Amino acid sequence: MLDKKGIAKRIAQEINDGWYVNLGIGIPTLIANYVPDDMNVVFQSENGILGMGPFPFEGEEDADLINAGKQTITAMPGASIFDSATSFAMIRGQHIQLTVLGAMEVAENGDIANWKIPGRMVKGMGGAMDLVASADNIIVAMMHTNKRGQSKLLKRCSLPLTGVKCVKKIVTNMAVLDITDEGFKLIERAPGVSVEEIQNATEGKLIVEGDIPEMKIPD
Amino acid sequence: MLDKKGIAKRIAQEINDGWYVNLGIGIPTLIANYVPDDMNVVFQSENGILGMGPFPFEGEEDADLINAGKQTITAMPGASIFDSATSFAMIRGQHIQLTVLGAMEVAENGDIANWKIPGRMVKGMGGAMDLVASADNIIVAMMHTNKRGQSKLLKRCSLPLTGVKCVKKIVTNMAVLDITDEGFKLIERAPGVSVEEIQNATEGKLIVEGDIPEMKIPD
Amino acid sequence: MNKVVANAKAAIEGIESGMTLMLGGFGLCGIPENCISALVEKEVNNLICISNNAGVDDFGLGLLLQKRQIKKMISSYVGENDEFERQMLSGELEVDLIPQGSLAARCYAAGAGIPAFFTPAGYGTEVGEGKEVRYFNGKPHLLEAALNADFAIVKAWKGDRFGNLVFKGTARNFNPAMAMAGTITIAEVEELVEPGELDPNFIHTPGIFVQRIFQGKDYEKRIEQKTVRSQS
Amino acid sequence: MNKVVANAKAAIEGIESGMTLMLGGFGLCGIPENCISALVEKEVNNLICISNNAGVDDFGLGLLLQKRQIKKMISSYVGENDEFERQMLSGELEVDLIPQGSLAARCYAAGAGIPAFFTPAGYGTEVGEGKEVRYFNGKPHLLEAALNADFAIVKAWKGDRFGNLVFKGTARNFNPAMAMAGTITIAEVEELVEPGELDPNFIHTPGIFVQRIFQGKDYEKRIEQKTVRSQS
Repeated sequence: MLDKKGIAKRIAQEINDGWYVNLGIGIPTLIANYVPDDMNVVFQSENGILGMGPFPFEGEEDADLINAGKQTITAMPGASIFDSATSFAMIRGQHIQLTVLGAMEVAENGDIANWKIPGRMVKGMGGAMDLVASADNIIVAMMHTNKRGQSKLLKRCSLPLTGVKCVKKIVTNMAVLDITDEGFKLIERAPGVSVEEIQNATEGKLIVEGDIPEMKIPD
Repeated sequence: MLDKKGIAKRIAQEINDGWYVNLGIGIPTLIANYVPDDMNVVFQSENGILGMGPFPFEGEEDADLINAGKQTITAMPGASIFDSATSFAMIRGQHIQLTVLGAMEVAENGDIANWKIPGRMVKGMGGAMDLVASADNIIVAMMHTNKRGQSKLLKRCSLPLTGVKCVKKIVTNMAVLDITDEGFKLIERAPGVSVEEIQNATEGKLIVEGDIPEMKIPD
Repeated sequence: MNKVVANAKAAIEGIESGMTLMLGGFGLCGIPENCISALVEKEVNNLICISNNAGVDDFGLGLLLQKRQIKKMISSYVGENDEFERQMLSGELEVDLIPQGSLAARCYAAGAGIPAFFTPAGYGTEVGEGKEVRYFNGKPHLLEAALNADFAIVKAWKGDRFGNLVFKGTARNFNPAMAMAGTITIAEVEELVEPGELDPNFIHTPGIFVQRIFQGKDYEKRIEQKTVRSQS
Repeated sequence: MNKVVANAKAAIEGIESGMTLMLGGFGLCGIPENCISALVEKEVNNLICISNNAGVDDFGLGLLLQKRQIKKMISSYVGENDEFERQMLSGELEVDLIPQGSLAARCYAAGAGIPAFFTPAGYGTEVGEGKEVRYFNGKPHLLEAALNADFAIVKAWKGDRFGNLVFKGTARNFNPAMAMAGTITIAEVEELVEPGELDPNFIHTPGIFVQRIFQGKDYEKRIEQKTVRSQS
């Protein structure tokens, strides 16, 4: 089983040199830490910055420089700052090569739900609906099951949707899966996790073809 | 009869303190010269500047600072420069208080034609269609008749339209006229021009009510 | 061309109960602190507030929520505010949640004279219910309408008497698009300068979009999530 | 993240006959002089060129017109070019004239993922023929579509290796919107600098919109209408 850092490390392997990447709140935010130093990747935060850098040193935080998670950040050399309309022009216009976000549920057809639990929790969709409706390349980073042990990879989402048929890949604590026309296709297993365990934790249709390799996660 | 400068002087009287004004090519460009010094008026040029100033001194012209007529200009203190999309956002969003432009023909219902003579001349509409479709306050500056002595104030435009029912006021070398539901309403006569002469030079319906005063044009 | 007013109280003159306000800011970053305080003092209520977030319990728009001055919020994300959640779940507060990009684009469209446009965001979700759907290049899009406001209230870093504005860092966020969309736009700035002091090439919001401007005071600029790394 | 190419010739690699190009500039102000020269040299033809103007007879896009490399022009104003007028009236050149604001907005829309939007410009004119009309607040509007291009070619004042661009004066004009709209966007700049040299707060075109960049040379920056006042 992977922890959150492990999930982040595995997704970092999906990033190519020269890409512009939008990372959502939570696990996705961690990914920036695991991109190799020799790769040039520009992180966008949808509140209006390209070239987001690491957190500032203590005492150097600037209230006027935050990311979409409202965390204080720094700007890398070559960064640019812009307004929200321009930021979502980039997103909607498909100028971002990769979007990674969390989810409460993903369906086998690529539907995603992550913004509302009727009657209980309504935080809002933030930029997620724009991101999932626009991006060509969407990876979901999440735990395979919820706190009650129920699968988050479903036949159909039960919660209000964020987007339809948009997720392309899922990286969980147990597996890497592609969304295909037939369902969740198992690509890799987390270290020490069996296909059977993944099958048991997956409510939607799981496609297993041939030997499923274990993920290679660097320390 | 007024000359072009006289037309410009008369239209300058229509401008209020604090207004943002777009002046078209030709006679309208002259208007900037006749706004009283104690009035703050900001001139927009739709290629991307607010706060257009006078022509530069000889030797100080900058190829990177022109107006929509491609003339070299200067920028006033407090000017701002922006791109074409933002410029027309201002225009379309009705942030400009007055638009003045030339015309080949104006109809008694406010239609205007100024961009094309089929088979003979097609310069293009430039920003005129956006301006006339968007502005609430449009004044046309033009000669009352064309070079062949024919009226340019018509029942209906014969040339391809630039915009429909949009012109509010016309200032010509002969008269000031408002466009009303009933037709061209004569407001003022140019110095020395009779109502009869204006009537003869106006093909569209001319409404004359009571005494028509002469324009007061400062030297 | 002097758009300067004395202070926040003078700036919000004419804002009445029941009006629709747009307020810039993302979280607590780049919010018009002075005007929000003045609105609390003025005790206007039944406001419809368009703002990406709703502040926190004791700062930002949370101050107006505490006093029950807001009838309806139009936002994209409201997850940092317990009082907000309580009022919303109890039905005291109407909430219209819309995608962040659509919110920004709808403000921009209002300012730009674009009454409606197509966007893919929200298709197939609650957001799309009742909206016109049209396919472009085989992909479904929703028709979204411009979002207007009686007053837009924005916060900038510097501004001049003509209303030209410059923002700092990610405090820019929704402020420029909302500045375009207000029937009357109020700008509060940290530093008010004379026309000519701001480089015309680097104005973020041209003064034409701003009707009133003043230099605010006592900016708290509260940080929501202070995250730092160690000096090692 | 090094988008730098050696020169205009390298920058226009992949541009082939029959492609659709967007070219920034207003009149001769802010036009990509180096790339235009390289296109003339490359002898690609049957181009569809989207540009606000068509240059003059012996400069700007006029150079491509002289060589009959352009099949169709999409512009708002073409009044400064005799050869253009001759080719258009004789039917050798297709011309699609569209309102300047719609041109800018259609480029912006393409870059911003907005496939279509409503605008009042052109209603009731030739421009509106065959287009969907819809009323908003009692006023008729046309549905206009985003305008895409295989390549967008823009000219900036300064740029860095990441493609961040800064424009000078009214040479900005159509360049930022077109930079957003190109499938591949080429930027030629007067001065190429290192990342970090341009203030992130004052970037006009973020590098994400630019795929190739180079420092141009021998800029003529011809003035179309030199107008001056006397020193008196």
